[in-house]
Amino acid sequence: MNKILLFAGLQEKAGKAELQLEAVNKSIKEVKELLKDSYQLEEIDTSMAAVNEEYANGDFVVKEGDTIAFIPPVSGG
Amino acid sequence: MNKILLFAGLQEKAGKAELQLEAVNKSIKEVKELLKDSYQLEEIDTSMAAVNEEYANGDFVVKEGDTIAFIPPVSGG
Amino acid sequence: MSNKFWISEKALDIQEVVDLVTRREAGAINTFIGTVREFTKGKRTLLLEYQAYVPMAEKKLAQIGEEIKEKWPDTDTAIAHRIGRLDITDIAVVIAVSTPHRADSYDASRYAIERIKEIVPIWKKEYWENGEEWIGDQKEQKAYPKGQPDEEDLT
Amino acid sequence: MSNKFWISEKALDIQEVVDLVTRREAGAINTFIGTVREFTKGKRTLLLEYQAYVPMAEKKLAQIGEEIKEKWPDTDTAIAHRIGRLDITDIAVVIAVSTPHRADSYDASRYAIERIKEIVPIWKKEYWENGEEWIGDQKEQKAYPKGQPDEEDLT
Repeated sequence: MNKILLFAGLQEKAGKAELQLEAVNKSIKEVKELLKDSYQLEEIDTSMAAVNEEYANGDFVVKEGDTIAFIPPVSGG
Repeated sequence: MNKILLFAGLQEKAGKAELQLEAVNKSIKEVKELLKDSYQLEEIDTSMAAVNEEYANGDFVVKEGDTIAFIPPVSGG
Repeated sequence: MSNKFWISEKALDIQEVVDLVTRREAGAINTFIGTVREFTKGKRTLLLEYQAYVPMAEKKLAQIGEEIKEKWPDTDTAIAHRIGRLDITDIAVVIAVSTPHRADSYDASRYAIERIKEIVPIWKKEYWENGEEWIGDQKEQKAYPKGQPDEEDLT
Repeated sequence: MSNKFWISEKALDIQEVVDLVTRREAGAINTFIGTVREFTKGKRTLLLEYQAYVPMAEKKLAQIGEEIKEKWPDTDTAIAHRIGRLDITDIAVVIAVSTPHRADSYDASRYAIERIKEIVPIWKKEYWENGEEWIGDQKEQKAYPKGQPDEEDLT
């Protein structure tokens, strides 16, 4: 199983900050599609992904226990 | 009469921060020569002058009561 | 991680951040303080809310410090970013960079704030009289069409 | 004159200077802090002494604030410079510039420190293990061969 973290607009749209998902052996791109379908999260297309607190590309393949965060365009500072 | 102010290296060389001088109708350039002769202040050639707290050129003519400051190259900051 | 890069729920203390980079070798400290501005493009902001992915944000702030050390040798950097609700004029971010000579302190500090806006997972929600919105991509230079920033932004 | 530009015999308080430029219209405050560095060109400094022609120095600091307001509209500037004996790491100068947007705050703050080194009557004496000297023209760009800086430096 994998922990999925959502932030900012994604978090509000999904109505939760965190969820559990079986994503092992899926690519980040596939996980995005899955979430988009389940939660109507179109904004996930313009979000980055981070695996275990490091940015990861769409073809990164998820392993057991990985934490995947979806990061909308940032606006700190 | 005029008040003359000296700073930094000029002040140390002259041994005083302030002196009285009759400089009315003299140009700043002439005042510089006068002080150079009286106090061996060669450094006054590379100093700026300020009259009543504003920078003044060498041909500025001193009036009664003007305060003249000699300002070596500055090094604040 | 270092204790010079942190996310805080409490008000930031400028002096505390500056103290972390003050040292005998430095003659210059540049500080950038980001505050909550009332008007953006004519629209009045009532308050802001900042959210962060805290552990990753602290790592990315520290990464910016490392990048600065590589680009400008002999710099020391500290960065604190606040999260939660902020009122107008409250401090959202404090960056302090100390260097032996002043030019580098300006360049490195400027680099830090630009990088924060690129790679650090922090988000701002603006509250106006007639609505609220999570702000994204405020640099308006990239829309992340590939779903992530370019490689060179992340390394 | 304004109370935002002053010479002080006491330790400078960064927060005090920043507070003077904090305002609802500003989103960015750049601060430059000049500290006493131990080594300059390999030579160890023990302490520094700053002297100023105080009333004129305060006027010239205020003039720099006016120049900044002309060059970068909607800026607010405060500058404090310390005089007397300073130890290594002590703060000699604090500049704070607030602007609506960050780029201007960096440029205006940089302008302020360069102008201080050109037109403000403040002098620094360095004390080393084997001597002492009043430092002049540390920008090493001009020797004032005509006895004063160029006209454009003074206006």
